[in-house]
Amino acid sequence: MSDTSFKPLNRDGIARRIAQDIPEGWFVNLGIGIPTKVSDFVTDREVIFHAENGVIGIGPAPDEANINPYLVNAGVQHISLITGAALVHHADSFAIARGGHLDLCVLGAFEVAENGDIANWARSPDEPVKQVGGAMDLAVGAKRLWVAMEHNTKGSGESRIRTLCSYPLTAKGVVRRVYTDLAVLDVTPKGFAVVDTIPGLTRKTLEERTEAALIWP
Amino acid sequence: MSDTSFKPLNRDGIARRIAQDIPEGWFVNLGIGIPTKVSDFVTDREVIFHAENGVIGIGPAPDEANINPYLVNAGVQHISLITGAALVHHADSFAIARGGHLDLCVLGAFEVAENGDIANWARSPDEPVKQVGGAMDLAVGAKRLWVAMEHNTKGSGESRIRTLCSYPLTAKGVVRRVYTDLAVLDVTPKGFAVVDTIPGLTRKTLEERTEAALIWP
Amino acid sequence: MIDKFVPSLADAMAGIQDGATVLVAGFGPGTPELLMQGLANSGARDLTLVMNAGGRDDGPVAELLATGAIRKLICSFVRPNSVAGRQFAAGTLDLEIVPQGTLAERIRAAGAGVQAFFTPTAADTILAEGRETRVINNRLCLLEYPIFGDVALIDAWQADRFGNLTHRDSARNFNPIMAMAAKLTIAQTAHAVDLGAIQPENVHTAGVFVQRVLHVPV
Amino acid sequence: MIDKFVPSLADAMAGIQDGATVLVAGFGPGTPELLMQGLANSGARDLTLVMNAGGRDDGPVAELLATGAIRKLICSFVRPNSVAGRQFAAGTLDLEIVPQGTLAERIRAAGAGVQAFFTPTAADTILAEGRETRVINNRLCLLEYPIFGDVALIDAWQADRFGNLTHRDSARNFNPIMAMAAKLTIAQTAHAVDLGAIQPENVHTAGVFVQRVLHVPV
Repeated sequence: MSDTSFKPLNRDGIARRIAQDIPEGWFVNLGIGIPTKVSDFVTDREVIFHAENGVIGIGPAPDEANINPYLVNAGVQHISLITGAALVHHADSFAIARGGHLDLCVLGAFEVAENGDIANWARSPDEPVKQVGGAMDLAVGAKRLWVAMEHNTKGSGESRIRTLCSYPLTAKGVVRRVYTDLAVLDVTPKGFAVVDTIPGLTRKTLEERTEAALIWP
Repeated sequence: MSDTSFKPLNRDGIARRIAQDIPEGWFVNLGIGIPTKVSDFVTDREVIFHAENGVIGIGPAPDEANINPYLVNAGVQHISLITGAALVHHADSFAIARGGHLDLCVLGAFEVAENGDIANWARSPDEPVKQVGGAMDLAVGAKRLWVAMEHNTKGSGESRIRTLCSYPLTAKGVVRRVYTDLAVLDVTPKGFAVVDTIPGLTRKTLEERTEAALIWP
Repeated sequence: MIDKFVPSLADAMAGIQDGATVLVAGFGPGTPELLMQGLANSGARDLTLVMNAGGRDDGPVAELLATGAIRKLICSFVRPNSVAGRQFAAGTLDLEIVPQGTLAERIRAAGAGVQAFFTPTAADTILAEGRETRVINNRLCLLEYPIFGDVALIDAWQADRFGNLTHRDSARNFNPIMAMAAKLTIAQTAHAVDLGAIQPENVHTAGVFVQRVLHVPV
Repeated sequence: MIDKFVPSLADAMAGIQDGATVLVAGFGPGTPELLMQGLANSGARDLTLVMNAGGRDDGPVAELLATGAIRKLICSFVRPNSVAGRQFAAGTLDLEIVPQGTLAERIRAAGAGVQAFFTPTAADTILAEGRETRVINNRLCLLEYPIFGDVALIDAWQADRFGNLTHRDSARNFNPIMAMAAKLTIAQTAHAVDLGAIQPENVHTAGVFVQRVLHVPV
């Protein structure tokens, strides 16, 4: 892991990479964490961002002087609205998520498996407290689900890109693409296909860092 | 049927009689026909009238000069709004009806039975066309259902107050009270109980005109 | 730039396939009359029409049915003396009668990702014959499925280029829920307004549910 | 005259029974903080609290839970380091974790008379263990039941004497649907307005769903 020939993306870098792939006109929900940052890097296209609490058309974070205390995103952070925004109640907002109206949802995760399974809410089935939130709804409801996460765990460096998930699932077979600090991987019927990798990263290193098999172009 | 000692209520008379029994503050849906007229006779209390097409707070019928073409009731007749009205879409409007939020619904009917069954949408199971509308939703959803109808059929004079309904049902066991041109009858666990009768109508005449058994006070 | 306005009725109606399920809003006011004419003229055949008032004879539904393009009608009532009533009697039109509240809820379910639901409405009537029922909380309930539209034709009072809509007075009716339930929602609007002219809190149908908007000044 | 305004917090909270299920709205803004204090002070015990953010520690939910009056919490997440998390770990609080969208839909179902519904959400997770599932349209779905409230505590921006409400910006969240789902809905409002001040087309929660209103100026 001491290979210095490449520099993993930081969290902003992952978000910026995702932003590149979102075309104008998409209707997008961004999960908490790295995904929330994606909108900061979509500056030259009209993309409409949705929050679970009923906001359609999230704008940039306001500066201190312009905070509206009645307006937050799904992470309860203060936001602004774009011109042309709309506000709905919680059931209507999740109707958007569950009814297939999101072109894209980007979630963080603990693990993604080559069959498209995602685990992002608990590290053990016996975990006494469970932080489900809206992830299960978004994962099954969006037209496409992308995941943004670090390729390996912080401590032991274990691969989060798995043959099978070891943690309790959020949903089965729903992930289309994973963006990590090292690579972009598509979930295909045959497994993870490498879309691209960061500069300087060798095939060998990525394979060492990845528990699942990789399909190279 | 040539007894001239009593004068059956006309349709306005039935509506007026029903209006007497609606207390201030109730939230009420009125079906098409006689029921629609009830609101004309509620003039000294605040009662809020609901229409299936999303109107909460129906006001009096407008005169020709004040017709708003964008505003109709469930019979597609032009209406006005009271001050304090609200407008919702069709699913929210039926959420009101189906979710138990109506204090009262008044429907017309072909027949009502002593077990509270109501038949108001077809005269035969084989009838080729079926005019269900919103009656089944209202009948099962309202907190209480009253029926307004003539006591006997126009042609043969058959009783619409039945031991069992002969026509296809709208809903089972839901009618609480029936207002006819002759009497007001409560549906009780033991059958129809006479609440009151029109002046001059004898017990014998009402019993002759009624197929079901009557419980007298 | 997102701009859902289309320049003509032909553009609005482009691409409707034979065999499509078409949801048409309206309850008196709020009926997308021009779009219904567009559908009648589009040449699409073998359609399933979902429209509460499909069994009335006022308005353009008569014209639409008269083309013979409608194979099946899903609605809450049919008058015997209507085009639908006569076509049904003649055996040329399939008919599915759905209680009006169940109709609205099934359409909303399609838009909201609800795959089926139990309702007491109609559970103890002949409409439930041969269908799945279940007693829940001591009430007999009937299992109902969503009504998905390939296309929805809706009406609006105001629209902006994101497709955010308002509906005037009771012209709202089925418009917001049908917009949710279809893959392709086409709106005709009396007024085209600038982005921001509709207050975010008072959008009646959000643009996420609307794909095309045709400005039809009144 | 219909007038749903009550003069005091005590009047607003009158009659809440031990064992009641209480729905509490809010997602950051839109939380009825004074009414929650009123509930904490009411002396009602053995309550079931339904609140998305019951497992957070900011705001008055901590105070409410600390009274020990809550027997069960239904919410979408619980942080380990929260009052709810600690009470659950100590075995003094029952917990039902529900995905946030399913939570919203179950509450809306209660208000709309839907007796049960099938949803794909959580169907292939451990939350579905031991529960009824069914494949519909090739998707595994989980059967979910409505969450009925005896009481709902909600927040509003404006209210009139009929109980018609508006909610400001994202303070809307669970307020309209919880109002629908309870037998007794109690609203606190920042502004008391005359009848007619809220446009009929822009009422966010209709008065039919609201039984009491307490004016709590901000």
